[in-house]
Amino acid sequence: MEVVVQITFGVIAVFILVAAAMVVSVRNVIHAALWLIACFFGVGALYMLLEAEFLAVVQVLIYVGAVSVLILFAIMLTRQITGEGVRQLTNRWPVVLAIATLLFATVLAPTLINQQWNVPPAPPLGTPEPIAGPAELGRGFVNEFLIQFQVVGVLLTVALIGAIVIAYEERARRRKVLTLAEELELKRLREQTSPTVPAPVEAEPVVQESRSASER
Amino acid sequence: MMEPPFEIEIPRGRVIEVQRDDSRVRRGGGLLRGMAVIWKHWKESFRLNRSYSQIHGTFTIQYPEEKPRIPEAYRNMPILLYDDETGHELCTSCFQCERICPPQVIHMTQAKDPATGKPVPAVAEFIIEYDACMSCGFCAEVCPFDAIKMDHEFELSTDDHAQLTVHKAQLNRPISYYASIAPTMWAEVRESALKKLQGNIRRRPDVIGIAPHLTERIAARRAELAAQAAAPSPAAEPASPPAPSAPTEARKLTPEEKAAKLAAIRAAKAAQAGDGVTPSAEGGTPAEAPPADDKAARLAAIRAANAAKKAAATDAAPAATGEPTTPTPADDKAARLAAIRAANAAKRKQAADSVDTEEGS
Amino acid sequence: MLQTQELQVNIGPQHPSTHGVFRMLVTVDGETVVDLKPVFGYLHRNHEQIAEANTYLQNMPYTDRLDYFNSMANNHAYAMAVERLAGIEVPERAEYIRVLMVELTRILNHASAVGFMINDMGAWQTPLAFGMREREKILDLFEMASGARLMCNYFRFGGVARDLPPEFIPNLRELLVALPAYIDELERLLRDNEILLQRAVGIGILPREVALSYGVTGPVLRGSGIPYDVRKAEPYSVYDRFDFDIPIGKVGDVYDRFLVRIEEMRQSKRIIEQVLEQLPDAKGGHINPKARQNVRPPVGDAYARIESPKGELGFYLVSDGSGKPYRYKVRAPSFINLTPLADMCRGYKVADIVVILGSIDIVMGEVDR
Amino acid sequence: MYDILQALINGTFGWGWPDWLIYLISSLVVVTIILVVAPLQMLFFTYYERRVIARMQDRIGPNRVGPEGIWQPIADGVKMFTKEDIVPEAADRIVHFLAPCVVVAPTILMFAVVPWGPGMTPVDLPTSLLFFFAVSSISAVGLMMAGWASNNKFSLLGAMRAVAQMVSYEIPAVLSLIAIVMIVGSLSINSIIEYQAGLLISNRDLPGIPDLGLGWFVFTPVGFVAFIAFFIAALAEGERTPFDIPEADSEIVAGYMTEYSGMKFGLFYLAQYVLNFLLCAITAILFFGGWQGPGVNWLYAQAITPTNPDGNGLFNVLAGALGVFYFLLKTYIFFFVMVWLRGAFPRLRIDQLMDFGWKFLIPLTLANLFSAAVWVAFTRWGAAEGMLITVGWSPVLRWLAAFIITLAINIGVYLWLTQVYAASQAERRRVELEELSATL
Repeated sequence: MEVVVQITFGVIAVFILVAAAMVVSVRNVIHAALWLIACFFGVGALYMLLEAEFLAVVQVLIYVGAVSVLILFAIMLTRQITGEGVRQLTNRWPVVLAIATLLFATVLAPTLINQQWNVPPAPPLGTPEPIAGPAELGRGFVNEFLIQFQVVGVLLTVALIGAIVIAYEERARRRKVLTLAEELELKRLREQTSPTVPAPVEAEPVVQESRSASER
Repeated sequence: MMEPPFEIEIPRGRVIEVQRDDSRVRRGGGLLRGMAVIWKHWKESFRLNRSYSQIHGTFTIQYPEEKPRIPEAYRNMPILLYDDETGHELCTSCFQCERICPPQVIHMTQAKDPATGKPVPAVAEFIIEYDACMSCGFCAEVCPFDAIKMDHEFELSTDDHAQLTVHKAQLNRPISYYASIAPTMWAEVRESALKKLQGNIRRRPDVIGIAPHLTERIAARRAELAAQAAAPSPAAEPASPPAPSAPTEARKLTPEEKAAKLAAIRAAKAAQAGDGVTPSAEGGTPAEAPPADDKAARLAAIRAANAAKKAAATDAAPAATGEPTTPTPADDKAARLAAIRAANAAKRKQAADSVDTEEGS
Repeated sequence: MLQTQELQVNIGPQHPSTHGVFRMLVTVDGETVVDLKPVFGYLHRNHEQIAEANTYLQNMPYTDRLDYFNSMANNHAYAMAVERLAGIEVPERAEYIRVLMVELTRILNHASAVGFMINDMGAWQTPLAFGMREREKILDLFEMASGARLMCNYFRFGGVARDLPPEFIPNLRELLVALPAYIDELERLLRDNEILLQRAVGIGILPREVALSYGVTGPVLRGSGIPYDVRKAEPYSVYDRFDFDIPIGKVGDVYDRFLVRIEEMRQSKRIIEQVLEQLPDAKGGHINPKARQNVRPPVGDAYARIESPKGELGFYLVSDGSGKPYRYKVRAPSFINLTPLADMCRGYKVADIVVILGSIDIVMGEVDR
Repeated sequence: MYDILQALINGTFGWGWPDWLIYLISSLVVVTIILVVAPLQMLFFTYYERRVIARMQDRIGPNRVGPEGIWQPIADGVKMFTKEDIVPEAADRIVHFLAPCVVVAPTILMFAVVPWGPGMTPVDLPTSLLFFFAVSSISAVGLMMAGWASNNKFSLLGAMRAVAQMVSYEIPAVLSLIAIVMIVGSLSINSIIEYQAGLLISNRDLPGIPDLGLGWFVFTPVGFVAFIAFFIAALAEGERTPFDIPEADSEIVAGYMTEYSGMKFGLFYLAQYVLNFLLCAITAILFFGGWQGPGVNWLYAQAITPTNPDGNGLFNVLAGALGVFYFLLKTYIFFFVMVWLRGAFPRLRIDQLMDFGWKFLIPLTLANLFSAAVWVAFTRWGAAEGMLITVGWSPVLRWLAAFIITLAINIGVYLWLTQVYAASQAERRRVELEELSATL
């Protein structure tokens, strides 16, 4: 059984690495995004292998179902549909690779050296159950980590409001096109508010506006 | 909140404003009501319904098994009628339908008496292009002899476009067929139609004007009757069918005799050609030819007509007369055709000249 | 901020909901329509030119093909024009039969127009299927009388081609039981439907003054709140003998047009009932026996118009004294009602275009001719 | 499946096979069954839909191929297989090819956690409900790929609409489920079904209720509102009328499927109908007790189960058959409702759909969440949780109080929301005009 798990892990790990490499190396942005999704899947599979089903499912739900879709949306809305993009890698990618490896090593080397492998540390008596299932997670959120949970909630709400503010524009400015009924309604309103000014002069901008909109 | 709907009186009626009430707050009641309507339809649909006054139930007609009921007046494609008893077609080729037809899909040639070359009130060939026919029914309406009627047959689909150019043999239907699909409409015109037919039959010699697929059978029948009449007693003679031609003449119609007769006719025609009795002399050919030969004969006729037309168009009489000599006729038929062509061209030229002189004066 | 690019989208000529071969070159900003260019002529058949080469009677079946939903109405307008030109009297009974047929046409046209409009909104055929069911019954009646379902070719100068067959009136009476049930059911199904209200209210508004300036007629004009109906404005045939109302809309949006059509079906049913009452007393036969079909009208011109289900349908004929019209012109309501489409769609969403087009109720055969 | 096989092989036959072999066999059997059942359901659904909607339109529907046209879907399948597979010139070939696979795979995966009958869950995950929705969200990626790879404006527009719609409507769907999860206290589909034993009231809310397998959530106010909200969201996720905007043929031809033909097109259809089946099934499971029904629990109590290894195998079969019958019956009824809606309604516009989802359905489900909390508090909490009012009340009284309070909350919120929703739309129109007049 152990061997099977080892082999599976190896396969998944290689898959993740390949996918990650493809994300940064393919030319097409959409393809990169799709490779990223594959990468997320691999991570989900790793969680599954570790018997953390909840995390695996959440990984799929959030990263594959939401984040990647968001990325795809963003790409499609901002880029040309054809997707023929520029190369994602810079010319000096070996340098970047070297620096990244170096940093990675500095962080991970002490851990690798100091870690005692294959010996799971015995849990000291009286430690709580490891947080794994949804029930435990939920309890953790509302008991131990209540403040953190609340702070994250507020942060997300703020982000949400910020997104709305960024996206929000005044309707009138956003909508360049008036419907026929609105045009007439406006004209009527204008006549009501300023009866002294002769109507045709007032009405002209409306007409021009609409015409310019239709010509564009 | 709601204003009373706007209304004014006008002569014999009012102008009413539709009730919109679209400002009401809605809570899904309209959706549920719509669903109730659909539910009723679903529930009732297991009942078969053919009533005009019902709006529920299944109305579908299972087509190939079950044919729709077709009203008498239904008109699909035109057909030609012939009399069941005598086999005579009602059509006299008066060209009324050809003239009225809006898409111009009816074409016909008049039959000629083979002996005299005079036109006979019968049709030699009748073509309708079903593919371009718009089923307007004008041809049936204008026909003074009630010879052309609208059929109820609607399963005309075919994979061969040429089949939609329909010839007389396929257009012919007995009167009894039409009487069965439109009894009252036939009853209205029956008397006058048959009376006119009797009048026309008298002017038709021999098998002219008889439905082509019946000519053989009628000839055989006549021969039989004649044999009967000749053998037992001359008293049986009046019992022969009401065909105008005498049974003695019908007996001549054995192949050898027919050939002889044809030769005679040819000679007569050649003699008459100079007189130019009728512009379409070659129209007689298809009527004489047996139905199997029909197509070839028609082709020859069309070719002859074309040549004649061309000749007339060239406007030069010598050229027209010279033309028949160029092809070397292999058989006597071709020779005859050439003769007719030449005669025609000459005649048309004459006619054109006369018109010219008339207009000139 | 969020900038969107304007995009040109071709809707049609081969598109499920353009009601034939019709192309709309739509400039969209996101989902909002900035501009719309209707492009038509894909179904041009040279109708008017052909008519000038035909005799007067030969044109009758060609008029069927203009607006193939309402062949009876087209026949009526054309027959009236020729009758005016040639001075042919129409017997009373024939007039009643004509009115009967045209009003039946109106019902079937509106039933299918409403159905198609709801189809364009995305209903999966159901309201259309119900409308088609009633339409089939009416077509059965047409078939009984004229011999054909769609291309009726029923009217002749001075009357109609045949008298009504004996089974016609009983069947029509049965149908008159079904029609109100159908109209009520349609109202129950759709009138208060929240989804339909969302899609129809305030969409495709054609204000009164604009409708007038475009020369729009028919339910589209009445939906915009102008009570103009040729049957009342210039009563032709025997329309001055019937009581009926003219429904008009309030705002001029898709919903108003929908309601006006439903109400018009009711009024047509009323007219048919009155025809049935008055028909037995009507004088004359189904056709004027003195009227020649092969007309050679005197030199002159004539214009006849009727209230066809789609609007004012007119035929203008000029005669040079021969058997063929010298000039033949159709004032097609579909074509003229289509002209304000660009203005009606501007500022609405892409999905609204097809609904607005559906609410105008066009038939390309009549638009392109 | 595993326990039955183990009981059969090691118990009945006494062969003593190792665990992993039995596990492997049972996995293979389950996978085979799912792979056979899923397309069959799709075939049946296409036929079922066409027949039902035809009846609603006073027609008969397909009735030529086989008795009553039952082989019609097979004929359609043959047609699909023999059609030419056309890939547009400008399409991205690989992605174009992968997209239908990515769309179909998750729908088949979702079958893994659907319980067909008592003890008939292919994979009994403790987080199966979450798994179901997590996997269902993957197909959005497939739709995106299809729309993008086709290189067609209509396709891309259709895919964007489809994904936007799926993502937005996942929120009300999941929010309405959370209400149920709160009451049950588990993410496992099996325990949700087990909760719904009883008669009109769940066994666990009110012990002592006779167990007829009818203690469905839909009979509670919380469950009912959750059911309505979830079903509407399911319509949107399954792209059913009135939310079939991604393939609105009157606007964008066939949406993301425009450039697909042959069996690739067929695969999209397969995915869609299988997804519809699953959404109907999960509705039946969550709110109508799944396989619960009169008699199933009684039969299952005498069958071979992990807790009762001495049972009779015959009862396994009987309980399973009855359970599957109830389950499929409910599922098919829900699909009937879907078809019914399709027969009755036009479709919404995309912005109206978003409005409805975000401004009506989500507030409604949020309020329902509050109701669910009230429900749990009244029926289950005692003094220890700080719920002092209900101390000393009998379970019946607690249940009644919970019922009335949640009913009042839900009805009130519904009425208020409809009003606010209508008013907001009118207000928006007014404000728009005001802004316009101010700027010009």
